[in-house]
Amino acid sequence: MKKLLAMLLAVMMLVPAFALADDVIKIGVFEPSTGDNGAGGKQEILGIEYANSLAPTVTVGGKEYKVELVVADNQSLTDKAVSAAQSLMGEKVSIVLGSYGSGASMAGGDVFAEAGVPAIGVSCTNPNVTLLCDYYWRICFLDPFQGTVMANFAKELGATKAYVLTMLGEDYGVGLGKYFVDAFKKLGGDVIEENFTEGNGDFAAYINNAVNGGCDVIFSPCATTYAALIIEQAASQGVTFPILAGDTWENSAILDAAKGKDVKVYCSTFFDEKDDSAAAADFVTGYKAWLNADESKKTNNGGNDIVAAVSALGFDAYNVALTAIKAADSADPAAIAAALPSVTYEGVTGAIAFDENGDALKDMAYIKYANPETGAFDFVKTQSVSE
Amino acid sequence: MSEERKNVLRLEDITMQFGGVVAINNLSMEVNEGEIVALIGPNGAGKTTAFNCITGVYEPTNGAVYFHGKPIAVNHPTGKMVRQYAGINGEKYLKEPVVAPSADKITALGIARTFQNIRLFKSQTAFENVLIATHLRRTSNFLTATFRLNRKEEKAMREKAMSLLETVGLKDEADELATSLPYGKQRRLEIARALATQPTLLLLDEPAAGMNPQETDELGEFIVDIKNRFHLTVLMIEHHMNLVMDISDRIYVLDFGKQIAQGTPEEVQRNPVVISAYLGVEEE
Amino acid sequence: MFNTILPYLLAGISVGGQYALIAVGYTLVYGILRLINFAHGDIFTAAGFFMVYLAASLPVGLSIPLVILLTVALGFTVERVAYKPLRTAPRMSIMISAIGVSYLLQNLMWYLTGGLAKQYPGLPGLSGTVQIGPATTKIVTIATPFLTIALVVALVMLINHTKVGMAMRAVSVDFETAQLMGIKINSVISVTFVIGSAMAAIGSMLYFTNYTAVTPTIGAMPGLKAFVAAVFGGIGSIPGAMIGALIIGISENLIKAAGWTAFSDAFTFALLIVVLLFRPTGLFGEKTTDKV
Amino acid sequence: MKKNLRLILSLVAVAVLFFLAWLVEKTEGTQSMAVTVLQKGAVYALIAVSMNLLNGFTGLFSLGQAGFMLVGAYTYAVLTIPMAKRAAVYQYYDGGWVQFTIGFLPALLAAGAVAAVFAALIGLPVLRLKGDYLAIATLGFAEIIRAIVQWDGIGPLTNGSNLLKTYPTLKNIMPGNTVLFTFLVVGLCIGLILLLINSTYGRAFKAIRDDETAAEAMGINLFHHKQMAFVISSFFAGIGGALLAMYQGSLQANSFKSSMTYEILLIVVIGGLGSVSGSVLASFLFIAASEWWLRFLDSEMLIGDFQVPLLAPGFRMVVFSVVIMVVVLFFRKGIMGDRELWELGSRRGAKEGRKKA
Repeated sequence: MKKLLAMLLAVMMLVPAFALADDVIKIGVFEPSTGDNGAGGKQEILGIEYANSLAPTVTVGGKEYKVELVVADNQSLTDKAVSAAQSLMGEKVSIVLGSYGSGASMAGGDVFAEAGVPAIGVSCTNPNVTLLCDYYWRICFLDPFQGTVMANFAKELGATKAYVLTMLGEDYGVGLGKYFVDAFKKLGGDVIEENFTEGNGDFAAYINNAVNGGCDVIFSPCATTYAALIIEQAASQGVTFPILAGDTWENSAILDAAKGKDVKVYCSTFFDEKDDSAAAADFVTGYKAWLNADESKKTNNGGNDIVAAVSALGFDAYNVALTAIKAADSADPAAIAAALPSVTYEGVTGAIAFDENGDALKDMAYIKYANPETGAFDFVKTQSVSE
Repeated sequence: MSEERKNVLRLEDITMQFGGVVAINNLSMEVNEGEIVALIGPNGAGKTTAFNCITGVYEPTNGAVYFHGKPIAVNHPTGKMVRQYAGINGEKYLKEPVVAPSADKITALGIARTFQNIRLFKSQTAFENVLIATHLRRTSNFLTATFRLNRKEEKAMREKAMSLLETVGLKDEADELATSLPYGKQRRLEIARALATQPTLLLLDEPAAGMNPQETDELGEFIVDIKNRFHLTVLMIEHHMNLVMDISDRIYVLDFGKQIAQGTPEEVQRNPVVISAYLGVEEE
Repeated sequence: MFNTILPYLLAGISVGGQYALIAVGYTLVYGILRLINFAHGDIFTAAGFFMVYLAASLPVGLSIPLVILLTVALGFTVERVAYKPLRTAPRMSIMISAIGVSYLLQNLMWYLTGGLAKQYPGLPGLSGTVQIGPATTKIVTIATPFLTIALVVALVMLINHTKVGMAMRAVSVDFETAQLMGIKINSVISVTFVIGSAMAAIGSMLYFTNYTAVTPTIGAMPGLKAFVAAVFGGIGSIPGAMIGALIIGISENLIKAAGWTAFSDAFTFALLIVVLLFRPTGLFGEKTTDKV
Repeated sequence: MKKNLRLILSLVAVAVLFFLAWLVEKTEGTQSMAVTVLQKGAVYALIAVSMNLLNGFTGLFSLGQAGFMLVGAYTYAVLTIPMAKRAAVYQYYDGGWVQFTIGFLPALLAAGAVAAVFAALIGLPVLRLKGDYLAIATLGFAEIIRAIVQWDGIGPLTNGSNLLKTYPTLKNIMPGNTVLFTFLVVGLCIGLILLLINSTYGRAFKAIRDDETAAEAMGINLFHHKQMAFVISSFFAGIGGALLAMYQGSLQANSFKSSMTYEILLIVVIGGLGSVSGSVLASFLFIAASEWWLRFLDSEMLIGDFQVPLLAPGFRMVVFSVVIMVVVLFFRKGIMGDRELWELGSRRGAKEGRKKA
C-alpha cells in the first residue's frame, strides 16, 4: 500500500512540462482572479482577453507571431504575487500586464525588474508602483490625483466632515485614503480616520462612529468584499449622506449591495461606457457582444454585460503592449522596455503617453453614482483637479 | 551506631497534601553519611511522594528538608491550603522563608535518583542516556559547545559515561536503544545515569522491582559496591524484604503517609505495628 | 458615553455568542481526543458556503436543516477519514492531520467557489433591523445570545443526563479505561464531532447573517478566536467555553470602541496569555498534576 | 578514523550539492522556475530546521515561527533600505525614523539578533506553559507582533501596514549567483544548528523532549534550556525571515499569518520531527510541488481535442493538499522519521561512535 502510494506520488512529481511552439509571443497577465480583488481582476482579464481576440497576432521582424496570454493568479496577496510573478518569468513572457491592486503590483515589480521584463500597470494607482520600479509603466491615473478628485467632489457635495475608513495592510486603500485626507483638509474639511482589519465582517460600529462623529460623507476605498458590507451596514443604520470611494468600487458587487437601499454611493473611475468618442463606442458595443456570446465570460464579469472601467483599461493595456512590441520590432523584453517610454496610443480610455516616471498623463476621472433603483452606474460628471 | 556519623539528609515534619488528600503526614527522618537507609511500607504509603519532596518534584506543603545541614525545601501552607490544611505543625515553619529550588538545582547539590516507573530517555541509546546526565557538570556554554571548543571535556564526558556503563555491566549494550533493554538492565542503566550526575546521596526507587531472587541478591551486592566505590549515601524504597534486611543500616516504615516505625532491620522486623501494617490485622 | 459604547457592546455580545457556538466544538473534541481540531474553523466556513449554494435554489426553511445536515456529515467524514486512522498515533500526528484537513478544505473551497466572496442570503426573522436606544442593529444581534444560551444549556443537559453524555464524560476522563468498560469509543467520538459540527453550522448562520461575505478563509480567524475562547474558559468545560467566548467577543469590540482597532485581534491573544499565566488551565479548567 | 571519513564524505556531498545548485542557475538562468524553487526551498529549509529545533528536538510545541520571521524580515528591510529611497518607501511617514543604512550582512545578523531578543522576552512568561497551551500562547504572540508592526503609531519605523521594498534582495547582492548565495547562508546556519544539536546542549534538548521530569532530575535546568532552544530557534527564524524578504523583494506584515506557521509545521512533520535532513528535503519538495510541478493544474489543458476536466485556478492547491493528507495519514513518521540522511546505512545509534572507555 505504502509503496504504491509512494510510487504514485513520485509519478505525479514527474509530470513533464509541455513543449512550446516557436512562433508565439507571450504576454503575461498578472492579475488576481481570487481573493479580495478577484472580482475586479477578472474584469480586467476580460478586457485583455477581448483585446487579444481582436488582435491575436503581431508582426515582428516581418514575421507574424501569435500572441499568447499567460495568466497568473496573484490571489490579491503580496506574498503570492511574488511566486505568481516568478511563474510568469519562468514562462519567459515578453511583457506583463497588471495588476488590479497596487500591493500585488509593487510586490511583483521587483521580480519583473530583476528579470528585465517590462510591466504595464492597468489599474494600480499607488504612486510607488512606478516610482520604485524602473520596469513598471502604467496607463491609469494615480492616487494623489484620485484622492484629490474625490476630496473636491466631496466638497462640492457640501461635505464638511469626512469619515475615512480603510483596511489595515492594503496599500491601495491606505494610500488613497491618505491622499484624500490631505486634500480634504486642505479644502478646510474635518476628518475622522479609522482602520479595519482584514477579514472584518462587522461594520456596524464603524458606521455608528461616522454617524455619531457628525460626519457628512464617508470615503472608504477598499476591496469590494468589504464595500458591500459597508454599504449594507450604512443602509441599515439609515445613513443618508454620500458614501464615496475610489475605482475599485465600480463593480457589480457594489450595485448589488446598493440596489433597493436608501444610500448614495459614488465612485471615481477611469472610463464610462457612455463615453461619446468613436473608439469608446466601438469598444463598448463590441465588448458587450463578445461578453454576451459566452456565458462563462458574463459570469466572470459579475453576471451582466456592464462594461467596467478596468475592462476598458485592460483593453488599452493590451494594445499599448502590442504597440510597444511593434515599436521595438522585437519580442525581447529589453527592447520592449526601451521602446515603451516613447509609445503613444489613442485608447478607449483616452490618449496614453508616459511621463518620466512611466505614468500615463491622465487628468480626468469619471465620477459615477450607483443607482439603487436601476441597479446600474449613472455617469455623474468628469472631474479633474484643476480648480 | 550511626550517631557519630555526619548527617546528610534530614526531613522535618514533612507534610504533603494534594487537595484534601494527605499523602505524607508529618514525616521526619534522617540519613547519615555512608548509610544505606530503606524506606518501606505498603503501596500508597507515600514513599515515592517523599522522594519527590526531597528531589524537588513536589514542593512539600509543610515542613523542611535539609541536605548537609542546608535547607533545600522549607514550606508552610499558603494560599488555599491555609484553610484546607489537614496536617500538623502548620505554624511551625511560618517564620521560615519559603525555599524550594527546582529539581535540577537539587541534583546539582548532589542528590540523584532513579524512578519507580523507569524514566529513561526513550529515543536515546544506553550510552547517550548516561552521557546526557554528565551535562550537569559541564563547564562549556552553548557557544563553546557549538563551536567544538570543548573537545577535551566532551571526550572526558564520553569516557566517563562509558566507564559508568561498564560499572553497571552494560558495556556491551551501550549502543542499544535504552527502551529495548530488558527490564533489569533498564534499572541498572537508570542507576548509571544517576551516578553520572556525581551525587553524594543516591535515591533508589524500587531498584529490584521485577527482579527474581537471584538478580535481587546481585543487585544488593551491586548497591553496596557502588556505595563504597563512589562514597555514596543511599536512601532506597524497596519491597523485597530480603534485600532491605540484607543491606540496610536503618529502616523507616511508612503507612498511610505516617511513619509508624524506624530502627535497624532487626528492630523493625520485631515491631508489631509493622507486622500488622504489612499483614493487615483486622480491627477487633 | 454609553451611547457610543452600546453598539460595540451589542456587537460584542452577539459575536461572543457566535464564537461560543464554534468554541463548543473545539472544547468537546479537545476534551475527548486532546486534539486542537484546526479544521473546525473551516467546517464553519463550509457551513456558510452550503447555505449560499442551497439557498440559491431552495427555500430558506428547507435550506436550514439541510445545511446543518451537510455540515454534520462533513464533520463526521473528516473525523472518520483524517483522525480515526491515527487513533494510536502520537498526538502530534493527529494535530498535523487536522492542519492538513484545514489546508485541504480551504483549498477545496477556494477551487470550488472561484476564490471570490459569496453573498450570504438573508435569513427571515434574523436579517431585519431593530432599534435599541441609539443603536440600530440586526435582529440576529439580539437573538444570538439567547439562542446560544439555550443551546449551551441543552448541551449541558445532554452531557449530564443522558447515556451518551455519560459516555462522553467517561471517555474524556480516561480514554483507555472507558474503552475497557465497554464504551464504544468510536461512536462517542463521532457523536462529539456531530454535535460540534451542528453547533458550528448554527453559529455560521448567525455569524454570516451579520457578516454577509463568505470567503474560503473567513473561518480561520473566528475559528482561532473560538479556540482561544475555549482555552480561556478552561478547555473541556462547555460553560467555560461560552463565558470565554462572551468575554472575548465583548472585549475585542470594546477595544475597537476605544479606537485601537489595529489591536482588536492582538488583544484577544494578550488576554489569553495573561489568563494562562495566572491560571494555566483556563478560568474553569481542572488542575492537573503530573504523575511521577 | 571512520568518523573523519564520514565527515569528509559529508562535506564533499555538500560541496557537490552546492555546485549542482550553482550549475542550475548558470544553465537555466536566474528567472527560471528551478532557480526560484531552489531559492525559496533553501529559505524554507532554514526556517523549517529552526522550527524543528524547537518542535522536533526540544519537544516544545511552538507555533510562533511566523512572528519571529516577521521580526527578522522587518529588521533586515528597515535597516537596509537605501537612504535615497526612504522618502518614497515611507511616503506616508515623511521618510521614516531610521535615517541610516547598513550593509546586508550586518543586517542579516541584526535580523536574527532582534528576533532572538523578542524570543527571550516572550519566552520568559510563555515557556512555563506546557504542551498545547504553549502552542496557543506562541501563536498568540505571533499575532500580537503582527498587529504591532502594522500599527500606524510606529509607521515611521515599519511603514505601518504598507509594503516595504527597495532593500537589497538576493538578486542584487550576488547577481547571477543567487542560489549559491542562499545556499551559503542557509548552509552555514543549518551547519551551526547541526553542531548545536550534536553537542552536549543538543543532547540536553533531546532529553527534555523525551522526558521532562527525568531530564530535570538529571540536573538539566528546564527553563534555561528551553529558553536557549527558543531563542536560538528564533534567531535562525529571524535570519530565515530576512532571507525570505530578500527572496520576495517586497515585504508586508500581512503575509506572516498563522497559516505560514502551519505550512512550516507541515514541512517539519513531513520531513520528520527530529530530522534536520528531513526538514531540508521536505522544504524543497514542498516548495517545488506547490510552486512548480503542479502549476500546470491551474490552467486549462487540451490534449488533442480533449479538454482535461477539473483543471482550473486553484486545482493545483487541492491536489497538493490531498498529497499532503496522504503523506500525513500513511507516512506518519515523515520522510526521515527522526533519523538523518547520513545515518540511513548505519544501525540506529552507531553514530555516537563507541570509543574505548
